[in-house]
Amino acid sequence: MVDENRVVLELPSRPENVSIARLVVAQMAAQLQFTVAEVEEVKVAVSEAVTNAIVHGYRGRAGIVRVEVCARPGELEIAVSDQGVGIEDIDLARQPAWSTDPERMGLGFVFMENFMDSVEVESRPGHGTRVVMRKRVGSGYGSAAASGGAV
Amino acid sequence: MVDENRVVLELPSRPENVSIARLVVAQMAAQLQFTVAEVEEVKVAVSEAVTNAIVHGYRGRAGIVRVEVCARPGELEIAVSDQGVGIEDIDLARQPAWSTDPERMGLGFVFMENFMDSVEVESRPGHGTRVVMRKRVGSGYGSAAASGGAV
Amino acid sequence: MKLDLEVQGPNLVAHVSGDLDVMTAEAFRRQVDLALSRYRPRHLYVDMAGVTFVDSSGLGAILGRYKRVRQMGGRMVLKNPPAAIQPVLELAGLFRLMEVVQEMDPARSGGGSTARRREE
Amino acid sequence: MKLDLEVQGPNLVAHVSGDLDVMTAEAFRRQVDLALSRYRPRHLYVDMAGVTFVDSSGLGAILGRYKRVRQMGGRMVLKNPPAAIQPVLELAGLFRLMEVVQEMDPARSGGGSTARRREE
Ligand SMILES: Nc1ncnc2c1ncn2[C@@H]1O[C@H](COP(=O)(O)OP(=O)(O)O)[C@@H](O)[C@H]1O
Ligand SMILES: Nc1ncnc2c1ncn2[C@@H]1O[C@H](COP(=O)(O)OP(=O)(O)O)[C@@H](O)[C@H]1O
Repeated sequence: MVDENRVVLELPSRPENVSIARLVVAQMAAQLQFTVAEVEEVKVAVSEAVTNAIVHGYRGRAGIVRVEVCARPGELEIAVSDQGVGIEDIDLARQPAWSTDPERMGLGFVFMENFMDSVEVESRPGHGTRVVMRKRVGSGYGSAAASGGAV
Repeated sequence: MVDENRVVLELPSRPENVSIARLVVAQMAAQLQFTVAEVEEVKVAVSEAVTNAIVHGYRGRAGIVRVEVCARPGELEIAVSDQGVGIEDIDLARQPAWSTDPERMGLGFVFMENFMDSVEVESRPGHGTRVVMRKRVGSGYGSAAASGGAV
Repeated sequence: MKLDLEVQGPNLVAHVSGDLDVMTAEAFRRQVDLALSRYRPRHLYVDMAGVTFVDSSGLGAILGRYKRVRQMGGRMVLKNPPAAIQPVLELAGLFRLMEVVQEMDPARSGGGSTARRREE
Repeated sequence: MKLDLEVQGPNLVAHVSGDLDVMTAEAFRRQVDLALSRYRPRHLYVDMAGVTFVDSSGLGAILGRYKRVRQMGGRMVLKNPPAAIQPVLELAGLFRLMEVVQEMDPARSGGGSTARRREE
């Protein structure tokens, strides 16, 4: 691939659309020649970010989750944004096992951070959240499992 | 599904992105409980429309193909638009076996029309083309094969 | 996601396949909890041979059942997690928390020779 | 798309798998044409057992090879098209244009007993 391929996906905040985001990033990751195991890692990361936008950002209300997937030679970048409630304290939100929802495990950011090379979070309470994740080809496999045991 | 689910996909005009459009519509068609055979028909139709936008609309130049997929109870609607060269004579373009490209077969619209319940084409030369296709659940299977033999 | 529930003697075996995510976790939770209330099994086996994807929402549903079975005095055993989903289970510490068994030929098994022999 | 080319006596067998669309049709055309020029086979067999998708771009690549083989005085036989792609082939009239054979167990076959016997 000479230049970059930037695919944009706009998804209504419905649980059935999380799998669509996974399908698209998996296809683009496979085109970049990530390994099968790395593609699985990317799928989990995007699944967490899109689920957070739906569950926390929009809290079950209607809204649009925007997923931008950019494939460059050797690197995949994924940005997931919502115009939902936003995050008050980003450092706290990123702590393992921390969740504002007693039913959830607080592992979303743990998975994003372990399965991608970098995760950046921007958020404004009342305005929305944007998570940008990057993964380089050949950097991820095996690194995640070694640190096992967040629960 | 109570209301409608409207997913938007913006794809750079690159051949590798046609499969992404197919994946997304296939997933949404499957959620609407189209049969496996009907899902295949929808995949072919969207593949033709997106390929036309890339090959004819943009003629290999960079541009964005917009795919809107709207799932309503019992019906899938797909709109594929480009801002490419447009079509001079839409009736002529839709004729079986007619193509402006000697290397191609002129079967794109034949497949769209046979595999979907309705196909609408709007185009302005110099501005672009928009193809809107609809398929109702339970209406398509078996009807296409019966008319066999366009070549 | 597809879920088949099977009562095997004193135990409940849940055969899950497909994706376990925010879309499907709730149905998994509801159906397994209903069976736990109805049959009051001694132990719960979750056969994951057909699972194609798990994220933290899916894990939450699994861990929730684990806690409930423990409260009922039983054990929960994960059977045949495919290689693709093992990094997620490992990162969450599930392999240290609950018993995991891998059968020789998961496709053939109706409930698991390895696991059941341990119970007998 | 994956393409394996195999010379079987006087014939060329092309085993195609994956998607045949605008992304992959050109590679199919180029590789088969190269083999046709190099080996000058008598007939061309295209084994489609592993093909997951075909649209008009993929059909164009198949029909182009058909025309070329006919010009060389040979025949082209389509082998084992999966059910999912048959409506496309049928609608394009391919079943009337060229010979299509379905083997008992496509996965086992290296080039096709049914088809080859017809040639001998
Ligand atoms: N898009 C978002 N909008 C609002 N809040 C969010 C968003 N993403 C994450 N959060 C906050 O960060 C917390 C931690 O997120 P995460 O690690 O994914 O765990 P979980 O989803 O299990 O709560 C969430 O409980 C929520 O309060
Ligand atoms: N998006 C488009 N932009 C410009 N021209 C188009 C577009 N779609 C179709 N056409 C015109 O319509 C003709 C017929 O299209 P189609 O039936 O798909 O056959 P083919 O793609 O094989 O040419 C094309 O050859 C082209 O001239």
